Amino acid sequence: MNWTWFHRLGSPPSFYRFAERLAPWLGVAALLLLAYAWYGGLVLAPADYQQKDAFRVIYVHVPAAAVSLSLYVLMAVAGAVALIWRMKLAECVMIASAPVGASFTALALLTGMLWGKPMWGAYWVWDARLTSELVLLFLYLGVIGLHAAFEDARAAARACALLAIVGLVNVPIVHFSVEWWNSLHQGSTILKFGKPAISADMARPLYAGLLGTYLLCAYAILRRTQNELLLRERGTRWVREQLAAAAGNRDGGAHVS
Amino acid sequence: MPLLTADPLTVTRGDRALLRDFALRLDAGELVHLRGANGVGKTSLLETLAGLRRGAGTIVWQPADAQPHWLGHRNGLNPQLSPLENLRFWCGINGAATAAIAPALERLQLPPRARLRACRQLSAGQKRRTALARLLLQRRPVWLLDEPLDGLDAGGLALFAQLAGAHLAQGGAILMTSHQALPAPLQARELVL
Amino acid sequence: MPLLTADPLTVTRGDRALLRDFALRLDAGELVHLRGANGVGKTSLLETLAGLRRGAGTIVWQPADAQPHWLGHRNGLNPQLSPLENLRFWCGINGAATAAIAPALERLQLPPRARLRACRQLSAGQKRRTALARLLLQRRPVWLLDEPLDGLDAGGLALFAQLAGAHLAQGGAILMTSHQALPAPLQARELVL
Amino acid sequence: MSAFVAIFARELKLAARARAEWLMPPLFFVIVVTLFGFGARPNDPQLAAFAPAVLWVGALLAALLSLERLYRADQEDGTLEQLLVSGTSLSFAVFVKSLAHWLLSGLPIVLLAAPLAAMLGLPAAALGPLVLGLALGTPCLSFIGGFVAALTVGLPRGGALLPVLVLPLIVPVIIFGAGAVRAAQQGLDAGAPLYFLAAILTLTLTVLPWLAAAALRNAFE
Amino acid sequence: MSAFVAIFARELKLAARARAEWLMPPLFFVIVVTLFGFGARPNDPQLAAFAPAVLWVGALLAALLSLERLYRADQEDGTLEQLLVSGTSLSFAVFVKSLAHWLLSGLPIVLLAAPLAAMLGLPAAALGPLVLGLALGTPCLSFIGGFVAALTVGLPRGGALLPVLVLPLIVPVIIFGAGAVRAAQQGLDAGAPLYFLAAILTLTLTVLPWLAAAALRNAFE
Ligand code: HEM
Ligand SMILES: Nc1ncnc2c1ncn2[C@@H]1O[C@H](COP(=O)(O)OP(=O)(O)OP(=O)(O)O)[C@@H](O)[C@H]1O
Ligand SMILES: Nc1ncnc2c1ncn2[C@@H]1O[C@H](COP(=O)(O)OP(=O)(O)OP(=O)(O)O)[C@@H](O)[C@H]1O
Ligand SMILES: [Mg+2]
Ligand SMILES: [Mg+2]
Repeated sequence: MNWTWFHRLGSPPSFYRFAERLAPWLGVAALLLLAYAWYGGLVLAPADYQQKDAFRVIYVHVPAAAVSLSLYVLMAVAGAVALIWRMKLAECVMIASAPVGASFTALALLTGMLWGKPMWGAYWVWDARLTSELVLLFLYLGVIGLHAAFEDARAAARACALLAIVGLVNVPIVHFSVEWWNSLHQGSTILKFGKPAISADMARPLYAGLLGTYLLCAYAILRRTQNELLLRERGTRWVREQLAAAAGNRDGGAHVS
Repeated sequence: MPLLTADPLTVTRGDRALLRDFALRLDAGELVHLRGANGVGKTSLLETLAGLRRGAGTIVWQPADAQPHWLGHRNGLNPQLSPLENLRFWCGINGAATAAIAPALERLQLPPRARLRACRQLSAGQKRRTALARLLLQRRPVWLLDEPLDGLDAGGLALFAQLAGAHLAQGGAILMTSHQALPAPLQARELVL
Repeated sequence: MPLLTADPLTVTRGDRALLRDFALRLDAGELVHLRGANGVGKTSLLETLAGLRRGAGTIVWQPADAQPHWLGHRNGLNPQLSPLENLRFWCGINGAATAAIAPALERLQLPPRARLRACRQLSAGQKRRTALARLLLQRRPVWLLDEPLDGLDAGGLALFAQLAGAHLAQGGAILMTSHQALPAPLQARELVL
Repeated sequence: MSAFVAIFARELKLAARARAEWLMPPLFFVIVVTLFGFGARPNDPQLAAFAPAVLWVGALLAALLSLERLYRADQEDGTLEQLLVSGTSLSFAVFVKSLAHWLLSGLPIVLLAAPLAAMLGLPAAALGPLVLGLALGTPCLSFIGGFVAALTVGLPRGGALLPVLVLPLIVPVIIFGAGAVRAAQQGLDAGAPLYFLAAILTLTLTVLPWLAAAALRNAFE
Repeated sequence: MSAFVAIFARELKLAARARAEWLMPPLFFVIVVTLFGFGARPNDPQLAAFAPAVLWVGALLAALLSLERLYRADQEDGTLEQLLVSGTSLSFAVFVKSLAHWLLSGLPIVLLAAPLAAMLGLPAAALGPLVLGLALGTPCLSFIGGFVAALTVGLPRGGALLPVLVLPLIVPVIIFGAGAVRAAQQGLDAGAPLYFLAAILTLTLTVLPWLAAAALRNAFE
């Protein structure tokens, strides 16, 4: 197997250029998918026979919740790679995914609470699923806070990686909470392999929304990683060239200061 | 074969390189006196050599797994414990024999009463003497000392000269900083940053 | 009329009297260099005079409510704040004008970049220089300094001599400890404990 | 006046410097309350009955968190020495530092209490007394805690002693604070316990800074 | 072996030196639990239902108390530097220090839990799972807490960060610990949550000392 592509991608300048080319496609695809999902979900899909229109929260809630877990895993894996191979790029990916993951966790919580009021009669119940998702938010915030507290970027990344790895124990708790404890929250149906128990015209926009949200996250993380790379490598030649090129584009290349 | 070679070594603080592609070589029996203005990077260099700070470059010890004696601005003494207890802990950690503690404190002329008092109640010079006593508990060829003369009175300086001289005579090496001149019989190679 | 008289003064640590019925007199324009072996009680004496430690006896200031400048082993700098911020805080506390800060740091030749860095990132000598700059922010006739020369490089020593000389020439007085000889032009009355 | 500004600005600046630090007491508060939710049976209706106790104890512990460093950092770096020698009013400095501590760790908790209480299922009628009670009670925590921090600053390992000394002193505040909420929960008048809290606050603000200053002077030995 | 004795003996000696210190975590535990009694309605029968949460959160907070100083004191006086340079196994040192922390702050709580639980009205059948759960869970607190203390030791004001980082990591321990008591209260089998606790403990003991050592090395920068 030829690994040179891997090593080339691992170097900051080539990754930066790779991301620069990939990100717009991801962004556009995410937008299209999300537009279809929301239109399909909020307008086209029939109202649920039990939940009436309240069920439409699902089109935001489920993708956000799924992403909140996946991004934590991504963050921890990137952290492990950063620790083991001392790879700068992995450090940047890890740090970039924390705020994105935290935002989607907050979104899942918020939409869940809004949904909970009509369904369970309360914004909040102390249910295993809900509480462990809240803990997930704290873990994300912990990583962000720890990162902010360090001065040295590399030391910060290594510390955050260790914390993220230990926090990984919470992910299965969130996912399996509905099975391990008798929970108000409904069990896995949509996110389960096999035949989903949901009608097709409800499901199609939902799957589009899921994919769209994943692509949106990929876009956000790529862009944040690029930023982080520029910040870390400021002072190197490739960053100066990038910045000069960007400045040139902005000014129409008319003058050099 | 030098006991310690660093070539090249880049010492950084934050995102600033204090020393770039610096070369250093410490031979057996040699005392190197590191000098330089405040803030030039002496402490950072020593900490990098001791492995406390990440640097870029190659540092080669002879033998490869040698551990130096390190004495920085902080004495490494728990303020709640007495000098005796602190040194006993140090011996336990490093597998050194505790029998050497009493003679070492004697040699550094720490008053008997001070040996049993909690370190927080010692004077600055008494703490420094206790920290220096640690160097005698285990033979390690290289001593890395950051301003070891601070706080020592005239008698303390003479003692230091004696200890260091004996260490060098046994084939050890010392890399140290000091803004003062070294006490009398010591002969050093000056290295100005 | 001396600026500071202590007669008699007993300095104690724990239940032990380090100095018993000691007499001290500090006149305007006078520099007293306190000497003595490690652990004899120099630091304890200065702390007692500064009012940080209870002693037995009489201490008379002239005028009666005069406050000295105090500089001990600890620099009194918050490690999270920069030298500028630390000195600004000190000015606020003591009602001194902040306009004097920049010239004082200039005079102590603290590099401009170091003035804005958190103090924990400064080298030992840079911290010491910042602490010395505080002495210039407000005129107080008596300076009580415990080992102020520690950590200063040759340039720093010369600076200290200059500051201290100017203070003495203006009718101030200094009581300080140091195990080193004082830098060149300074003339001191030695007081050996 | 300039001393007030200097001390106050410094405390805020230090909290802002450690960028995430001012977030920590409220976050801690939220997490402790969450832990209780976890420890309890899922969907426990009795949680509401315990909400006043949980919220008040959570607020107290969050305030405790940052108390140890109130004077210890100043003592370690020598700032306290300088304050003692400089002849500024120490009780004034204590007052300002405690005030800043309240602003950074008490006020966010007062603001957070209402949403958390709703999460614990506290009835809307009890929210007013809860928030008012915390607004009167959290400054007591900062000032009483500041006094104890001053008492223990000189001790070799005073950190462990601090919470144990603070907790008993704080008991009246907790009793009246939680009492007010419970009264409102049961439809009774919450006025009396709140007046008691106000009285404790007045006493605290007027007496404790002097005692704390004396403690600081004493602690130096 | 001699390193084990040296580190362990030193921790015990330090606790014994600050004479009252080893008393503090259990005292804090008692006070927090008692405060709940104050915060709740007098003679509240619901107290028993809430007892598992109160006891477990109390134990956790008492352990948190002394965590910050676990490495910070060593870092400040330069002992940590010496450990790093000396080439002794850092993960071993971490293990021993966490063990000593448990002995000083976890074990007393395990011993105290039964009488306090009886005070809160916990049925006798639930006492066994409570004590067993705490015996398995408090070492987890010490080891997880030690890991976070190592993560934050180099930070200027890491103390405020520490509890906020520890609490979420500790949630599984609280869930299973309080769950075991609740199961026993309801006459169910408490075996499953206790096995989970034992599994967490095993994982904690085997993995965290290595991670904590990496954190210490990293934090020194
Ligand atoms: C604050 C409240 C809520 C939170 C924190 C929350 C959290 C989550 C999480 C984390 C997931 C993803 C689980 C996984 O990927 O394994 C999820 C999925 C889901 N949630 Fe919620 N939720 C909340 C409220 C609700 C409510 C009120 C409803 C509707 C009654 C609901 C319906 C769903 C559905 C249908 C799924 C997809 C499950 C599947 O089929 O896999 N959630 N939620
Ligand atoms: N994060 C940082 N970024 C940039 N520069 C830094 C940073 N931290 C420290 N420095 C600078 O690095 C230098 C550190 O010097 P160091 O302590 O090694 O000096 P030194 O030669 O030992 O000085 P001294 O004689 O005063 O002890 C100082 O000039 C300090 O201001
Ligand atoms: N509680 C105590 N009981 C008895 N003696 C004590 C106590 N605390 C400190 N001492 C002793 O008092 C003396 C303190 O001396 P001090 O720090 O004033 O010395 P110094 O002259 O400044 O010394 P150095 O030159 O080393 O700085 C030391 O000998 C110390 O051992
Ligand atoms: Mg230095
Ligand atoms: Mg002294």
